[in-house]
Amino acid sequence: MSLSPASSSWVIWPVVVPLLGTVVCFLYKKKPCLAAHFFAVVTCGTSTVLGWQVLDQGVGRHLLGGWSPPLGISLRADGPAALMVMMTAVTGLGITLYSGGYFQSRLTGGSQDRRFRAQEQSFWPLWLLLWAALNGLFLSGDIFNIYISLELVALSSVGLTALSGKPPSLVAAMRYLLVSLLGSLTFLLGVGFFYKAHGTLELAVVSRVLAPTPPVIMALVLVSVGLMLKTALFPFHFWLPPAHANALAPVSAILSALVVKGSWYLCYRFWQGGGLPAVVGVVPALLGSAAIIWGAFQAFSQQRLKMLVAYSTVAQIGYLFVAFPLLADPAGQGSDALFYFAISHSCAKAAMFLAAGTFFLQMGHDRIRDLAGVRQLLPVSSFAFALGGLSLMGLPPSGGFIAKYLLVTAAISQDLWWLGLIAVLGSGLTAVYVFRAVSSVLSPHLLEEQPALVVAASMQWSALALALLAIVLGIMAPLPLALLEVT
Amino acid sequence: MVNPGRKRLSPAHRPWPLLVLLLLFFVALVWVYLVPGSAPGGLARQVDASLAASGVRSRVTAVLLNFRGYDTLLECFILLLGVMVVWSQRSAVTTEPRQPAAGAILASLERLLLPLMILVAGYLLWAGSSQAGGAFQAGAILGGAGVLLLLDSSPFLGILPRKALVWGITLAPLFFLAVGVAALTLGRPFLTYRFQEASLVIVALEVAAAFSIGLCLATLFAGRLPGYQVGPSQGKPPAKRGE
Amino acid sequence: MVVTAFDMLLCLTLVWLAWYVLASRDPFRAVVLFISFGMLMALGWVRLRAPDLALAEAAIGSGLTGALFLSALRKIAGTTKEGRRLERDEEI
Amino acid sequence: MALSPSLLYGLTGLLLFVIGLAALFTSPQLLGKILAVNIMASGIFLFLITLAHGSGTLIDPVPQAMVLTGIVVSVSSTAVALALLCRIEEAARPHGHLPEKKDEARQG
Repeated sequence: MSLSPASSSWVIWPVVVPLLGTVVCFLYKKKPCLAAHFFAVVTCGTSTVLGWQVLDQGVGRHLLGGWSPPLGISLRADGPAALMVMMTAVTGLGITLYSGGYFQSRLTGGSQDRRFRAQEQSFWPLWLLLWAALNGLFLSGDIFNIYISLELVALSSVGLTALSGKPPSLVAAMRYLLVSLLGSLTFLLGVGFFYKAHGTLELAVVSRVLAPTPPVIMALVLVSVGLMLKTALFPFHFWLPPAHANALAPVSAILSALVVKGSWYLCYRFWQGGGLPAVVGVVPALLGSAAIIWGAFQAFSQQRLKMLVAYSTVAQIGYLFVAFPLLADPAGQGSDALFYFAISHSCAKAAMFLAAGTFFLQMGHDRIRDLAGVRQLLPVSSFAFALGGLSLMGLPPSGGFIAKYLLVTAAISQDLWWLGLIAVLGSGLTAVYVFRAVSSVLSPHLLEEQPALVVAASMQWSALALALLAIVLGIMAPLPLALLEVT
Repeated sequence: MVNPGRKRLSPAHRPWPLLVLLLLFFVALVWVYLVPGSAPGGLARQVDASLAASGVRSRVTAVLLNFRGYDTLLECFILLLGVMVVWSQRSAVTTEPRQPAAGAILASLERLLLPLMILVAGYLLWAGSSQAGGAFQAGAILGGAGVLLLLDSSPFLGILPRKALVWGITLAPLFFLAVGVAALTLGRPFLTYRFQEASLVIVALEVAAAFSIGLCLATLFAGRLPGYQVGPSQGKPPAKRGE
Repeated sequence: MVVTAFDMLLCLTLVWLAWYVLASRDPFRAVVLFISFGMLMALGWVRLRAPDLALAEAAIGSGLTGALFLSALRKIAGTTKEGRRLERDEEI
Repeated sequence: MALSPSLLYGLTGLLLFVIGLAALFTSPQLLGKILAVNIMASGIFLFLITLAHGSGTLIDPVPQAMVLTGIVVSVSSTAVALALLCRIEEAARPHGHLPEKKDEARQG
């Protein structure tokens, strides 16, 4: 346990910089894209500094306003938090580069240009605010502050979802908003019970279950249910596919790769404190297993590519909860496996959604059957999509493989072999639906006419960079795992 | 909305099993609520002990603007976020029935109430340092004054230059960030103000917050981007299809 | 402090109003009832010795939220062909 | 246990939360659902405030600050919900003019 005595200022910058960027993009309407790129790069830089400092100096703390916890709010950057901030930074930078090209490519001089420009103007400040709120969520050490950050994340995600303006996306955004508000309010009720039981709002105190009294159990149940609603774990997943599939291309990637991780991470924080018997963790594991099977089945029967990728997110969220029973043993590798799933899914899913968005923009539709031949037109995006799929399946050199390997070994060492069995079964199911999509995208079928290329190069290459990262994560595993050691 | 049942999220109409489940949930909540907590009194003592160093005498204001100032900063961003989302969803058709002019009652009400509301807002802001009141209430009253003006079809949000409105809305978040970053550059934690400056900084923050909150609330009510308003009065086609 | 008849009455009215708001089929009526619900909440805050909240609830929770709901109703009525009649004086 | 005012209001708050929850699930109209969420929030605020009355005379200001923040958060989310509601109603109008198919295709 290493704690720097004073407040370290590098902890707060990944939150402050995107907040500043939000205001600047909101005020500077002429070239918001330029300002947003600048702030995205700076946020990425400060996040890297944070990751490096945590590796170097250990856990960092920041006492906001100079008041120490029971009274004030503290930020705490330990290994898992730093890893999530880094994940958001890398994926976020890729998505930012993609969005620049995306909004540029949509301007064709037609009658819709004014509307597309307005969408772009709204997109940048919302995206930067969402980024800041996610970083705030990962670093926060105070449960009421987490509630406010959750609301920031939810409202900005809803705003981004509704940006496309199509009726299906509006209805999906409305449903998303109602579910999110229900989740936040349930969380807030849990916060109230925690405050009643402990007399403090500090996360580190609250998440340590010493004596499971009724208020503490009720609080934990309420908080977990609220967060699972927001993460779209199996029985609560109904709102996710329409919201993720009908949004603009960069927004789909943001929602699937990053936003669901925010509430999942908090769920992990509340469960990892220790003191809970392993039996309790079986509930999320069972829900997760159901999600893996149901999500894969639904993904396979979709006709639209973006719907397929969205249902695959439902299935992959299942993996994020399957290892929960393994958290009871603090020496085990359960949390390593969870975080590896999170980061490799983030890169792979962002790449797949970005590539699917590129197909959509180029072809004007995303019907899987009619996408055959798109490979000739968009070779880089097609390759990125296939690589992302490989990582989801968990084939050897990829990050998804390391995650499944860690999960299976941890499960066997703790005599919970059925978890390993589910992971392997899930891989098979994933392979089936990924193969269905990839075989269409990569099919040697020739396009009848060769339409002109409308998509910018940055859209293709940013997706490929993220997909390659998802593969490389399998080779550079020691680095993230070393970061996770810092607690 | 007019057609009840035209759009529904869940097809179930009278799900009795659900209501029974909710009843059980309520019983569980009540049972847990009646178990006495182990820490009665919460943080009251800690707040009292540090009140002298906070720079204000009102305990709620001290919590909001000093001990948990970061929460309040994020809250200002939530209001800003609300405005951003509402503006991004601007309506395709602004056939909002604009009444030609308010009735005599509204007009006289307005003449009477507006100065009074601004006075009350100022008082609340001033009173906030020692008793009930503060930035939020003052901001709310200011927002109410704005809503009253809008009800009278006063185009004050439209007349106001767009730049001024946008800067006014971002005043509080920007000022908060500036105070925080200033503390960081002086080598202190984010949003720290020492005792000597505390009262001054808090008063300045409160004025900025009240102003921005009022403007945000009035803008949320107006619900459209200034300068965008397409009314019959401006002679443009009333509907922008496909927005 | 002891529970007075006023507290009992206030709590009962709050619950009854909430039920009425949510069971009402007419959106306009539901919104008006919701505004009065907010006003009674403000009374409750006074009873719980939280005057700050009473002020905020009366101004924001009831007043501004109510105004938002009413203006949304008006917009919806304006976009629907056979929109419901909304007289100007109802909006104050 | 004697019934103190704070206990009474706390129980009322929990009841309001559950009523709102029931309406959120059963209400056929979107406006009803938004109202239900607002009433749930009011119930939670009532519940939170009663936590300030733990020990006799000393009132804890932290729940009061929490509720004050919560009220502002809820007005912001209500505004967003209502803006969305207006757009949805508009799109569902019987004689509404939706953008043509050709343009929609470019939004991927």
